[in-house]
Amino acid sequence: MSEYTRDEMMTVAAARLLRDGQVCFVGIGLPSAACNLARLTHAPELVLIYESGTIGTRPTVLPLSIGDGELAETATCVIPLPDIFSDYLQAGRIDIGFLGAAQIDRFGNLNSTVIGSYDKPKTRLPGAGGATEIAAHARQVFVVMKASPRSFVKKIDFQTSGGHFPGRPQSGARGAGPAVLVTDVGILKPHGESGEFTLSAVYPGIPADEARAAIGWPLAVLPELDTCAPPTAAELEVLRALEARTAAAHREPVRLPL
Amino acid sequence: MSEYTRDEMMTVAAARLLRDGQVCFVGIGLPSAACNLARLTHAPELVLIYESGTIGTRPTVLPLSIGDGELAETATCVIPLPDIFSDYLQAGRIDIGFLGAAQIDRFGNLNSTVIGSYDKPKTRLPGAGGATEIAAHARQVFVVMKASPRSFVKKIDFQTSGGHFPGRPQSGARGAGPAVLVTDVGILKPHGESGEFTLSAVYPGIPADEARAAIGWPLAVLPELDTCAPPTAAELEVLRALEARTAAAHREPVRLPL
Amino acid sequence: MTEFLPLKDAIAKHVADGDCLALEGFTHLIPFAAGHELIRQGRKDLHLARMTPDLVYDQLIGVGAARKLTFSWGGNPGVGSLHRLRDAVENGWPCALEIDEHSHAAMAVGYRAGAARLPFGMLRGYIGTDLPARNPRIRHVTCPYTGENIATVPAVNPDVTILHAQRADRHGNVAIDGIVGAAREAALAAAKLLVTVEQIVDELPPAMNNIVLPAFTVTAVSQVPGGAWPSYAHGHYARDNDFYLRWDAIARDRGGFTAWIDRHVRATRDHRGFLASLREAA
Amino acid sequence: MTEFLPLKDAIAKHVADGDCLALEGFTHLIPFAAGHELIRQGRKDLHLARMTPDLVYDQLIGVGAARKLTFSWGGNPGVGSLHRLRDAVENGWPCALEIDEHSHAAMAVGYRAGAARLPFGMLRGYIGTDLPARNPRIRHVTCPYTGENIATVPAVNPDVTILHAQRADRHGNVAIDGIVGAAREAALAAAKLLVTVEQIVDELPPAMNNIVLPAFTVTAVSQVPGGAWPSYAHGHYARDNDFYLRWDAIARDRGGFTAWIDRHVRATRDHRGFLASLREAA
Repeated sequence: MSEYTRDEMMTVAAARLLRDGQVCFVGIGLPSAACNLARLTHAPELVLIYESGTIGTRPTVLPLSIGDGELAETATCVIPLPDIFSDYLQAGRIDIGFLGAAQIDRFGNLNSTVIGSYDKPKTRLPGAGGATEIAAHARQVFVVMKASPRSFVKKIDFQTSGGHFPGRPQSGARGAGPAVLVTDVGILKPHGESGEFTLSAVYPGIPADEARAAIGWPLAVLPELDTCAPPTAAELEVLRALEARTAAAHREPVRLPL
Repeated sequence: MSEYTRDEMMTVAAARLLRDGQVCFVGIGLPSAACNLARLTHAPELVLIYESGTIGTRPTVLPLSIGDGELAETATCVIPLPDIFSDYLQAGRIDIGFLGAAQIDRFGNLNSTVIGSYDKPKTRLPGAGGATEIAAHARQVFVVMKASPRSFVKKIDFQTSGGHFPGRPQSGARGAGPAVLVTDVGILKPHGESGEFTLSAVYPGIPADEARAAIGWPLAVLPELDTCAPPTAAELEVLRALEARTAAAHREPVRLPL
Repeated sequence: MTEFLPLKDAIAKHVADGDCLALEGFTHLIPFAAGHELIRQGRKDLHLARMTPDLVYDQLIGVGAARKLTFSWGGNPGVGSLHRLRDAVENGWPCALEIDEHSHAAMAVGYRAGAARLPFGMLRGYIGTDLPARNPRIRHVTCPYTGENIATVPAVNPDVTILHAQRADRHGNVAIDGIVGAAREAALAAAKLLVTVEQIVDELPPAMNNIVLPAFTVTAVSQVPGGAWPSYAHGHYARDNDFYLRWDAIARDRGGFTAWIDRHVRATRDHRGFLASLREAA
Repeated sequence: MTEFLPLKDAIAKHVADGDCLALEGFTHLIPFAAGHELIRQGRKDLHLARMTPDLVYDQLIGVGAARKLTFSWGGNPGVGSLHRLRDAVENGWPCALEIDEHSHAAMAVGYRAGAARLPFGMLRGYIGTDLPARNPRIRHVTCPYTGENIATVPAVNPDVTILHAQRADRHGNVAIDGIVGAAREAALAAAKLLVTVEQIVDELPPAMNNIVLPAFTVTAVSQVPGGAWPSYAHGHYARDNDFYLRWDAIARDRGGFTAWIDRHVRATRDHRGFLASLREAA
């Protein structure tokens, strides 16, 4: 077995959570890498939807933006964005939504709006985008974030997207909320009545204490803690080839259209 | 000048009412013939929209149904039907809507729903289709109907579509209502406060008395009554060629797809 | 995963008595073969939704398969009346038919609301008409910004929507070319979506922004060439306008109608048999 | 009738100070050339609407052209912050910016309501979020059938929507190929629609069900090759991801930003000049 990075472990761990045939609402970055890794390994019929309106994309390289031409060219169809949100997400046709954020609390509530107050923010973040309704309506949400005490906090400054917030079952949200939180220091799952994220699996060579140190709330740890299998040679080969193709494609110089 | 039929006079009279560049919501039959005659004569940039979703069609033969393939093949684009009604008709983008009906009253209110009572009808008619919202939202409505005392009545049995009904200006209807009623015995236009349809032009050789006899309400007649010019040779030639092409196309036998 | 089934099996497995069904297709691509199979299998007590009932619902109503009709225009296009629909409404033959009547614009927003899983759709509509007085399902909301009164209709969410399309690929993605009507909205509004197609192909023609129903929205695909006849399938065969005219005579009379259904629909095994029986009769 | 105008004239004639503008295009076909022309002509006091403000609005905000922003995601895609947007919100530089913040789903229904000339749009949305508490424009209606509480947003009806597209024909029909985002809805929601295009052609490629904006919905067409750079035009040129990265450094600093705008936008005559000035600087 080869050496691998923590990012690779995270990506592989996230990819393994996906089942063939599931319909995924994919964001750029690690979720996109994980979904395409899954599609190229154990889940060839995984359906990838990007909010730009591309359904069933099978990109050969990873997109740099949510609306890359590659996504359109390899899609089953490209539809208007309003239809993606109304007829697919709101309609309950998305199995898995991926989310990340600037801040997360122990119940999986996410902040991607502001640090500080809303009216006089210390840092204005990009905002909700698709996150609010993905959090509500995807059957399950997978949150993927690198852990740090600054981002895994006791109290988020603004609730952009709901996790296991009080009253969720009566709120009109179609989905079950965050089912898993994949970090670079282990995998957390909601536990008990409150749905508090609890360490449920560690990665090889990363002890639970490292997770405790990286997470800003007093981290609960399952008594029977799993250890993820390290990335297989096959997984690493496919992932690295995908990333190499991506890097090569994006190295090609773009000329000014003049 | 050649002989012509009353249907030809009606079609030509309706066609002449159209101005180049107008956007028309077209129905099958005489409105479709009139719009295409106008397009092939004085209004080459007339935009024809059929409710099936075809925009900017330029058919070489007249369609037999509202959704003929010919309409799609010669269209600028074919869009979903819901968009036609919301983004074009309701949005106020239709200049002229054409309507006909089983019954009309003197204010241009139309019935295409039932003869008799709604719950126990003597005759169940097809119903509203697009008519209710065409009547409300097209900037102007042109009604085209052959006159008879059975269909031009004092009181319609059911109001499917509104003409110059009381309260129209406050009703939320975008359009001005029926601007003209083209019949086979002359042309009626709304008159006065109430918008009562009044004979405003007769055809050559058809006296106002014939119109009075064909219309079931006491017909008001303008003192200064116009006489429509008869169809020109050019108009008849184009119309007859269009109808000949149509007849020839529709004579081609359709084989069972077996 | 999309199932690939003979039409007979698709109907047997996925359509139950009492279901709300939408067979859509606006003039173009009307799923006649599926309608006939519903008659062969004797489905009953159906709530039929369709903007334009057309001949396909005239047949289902005439055999007594329907208890309720949600619609917006019920005629034989370019010809006249649907005599079986009229007989049901005017005389309750062969059984009473509840009428849920709308305008096209309202049916369209009802389907669209259904596709979006909103409980209702809205329109600036039903102005200057007696329809709201006759249909208690037509209601209003007040705009929370302007105070305007906006008409509403309930979402239409069929148990099963059935479409006919030109092509499906082997994954079950279905592509529709040409006039689509409210097919897309009716498809996505349904709990189950059955599609009959002219062809099953390895790859759909390139059509980036065309109307495609992704495989995961499609319950079952059945290949039924000619399945839209006497309506048409753009690129495959034309509308049989003559049959629409002939239907007027067939359906005008209860006995003539029943004899036609018995001979051509009930006595044939499938759509191929149906078409063959018509050719013989011609 | 659609006007065919140089971009400079189209902006001069159709965009006024104080207008509500939507420059749409989702990653793809962002009308940068039009944004630069707005800067050259010194338009101010604008209410800018756009789902994803992107660099084009970072530039307009940075020069102080905007008084209000209606949006749902304000970042540099794949890179990070929009520094000029942040500076305006965090520090009021160069002027205060009113924020009207939504989610993507809500912006989409706002545009769609605008296109249909309904006063509001609705969604099952804004659940489990603080946004409604911060934006009084987010309200609710009660479903007249189920009693459910459904979130609403006001219709977005720009005075002017500006798009970039691949092609227009000589009648003014505009065809968009590839990722469309909410371009169609924003176009039809506007009082005026200006479109910059790569090409003006005699006939649009056959595309029966593709995204086409009919000529009578288009106020003016301006041919501006490369008008979407650094975003892309499918089939014409790729997205310049490098420039998106470089923008982070350019926009991070007020002085650097202003110098860049002065040199490349204000000191150039048109989009061709803009692109040439970038090539020189490279």
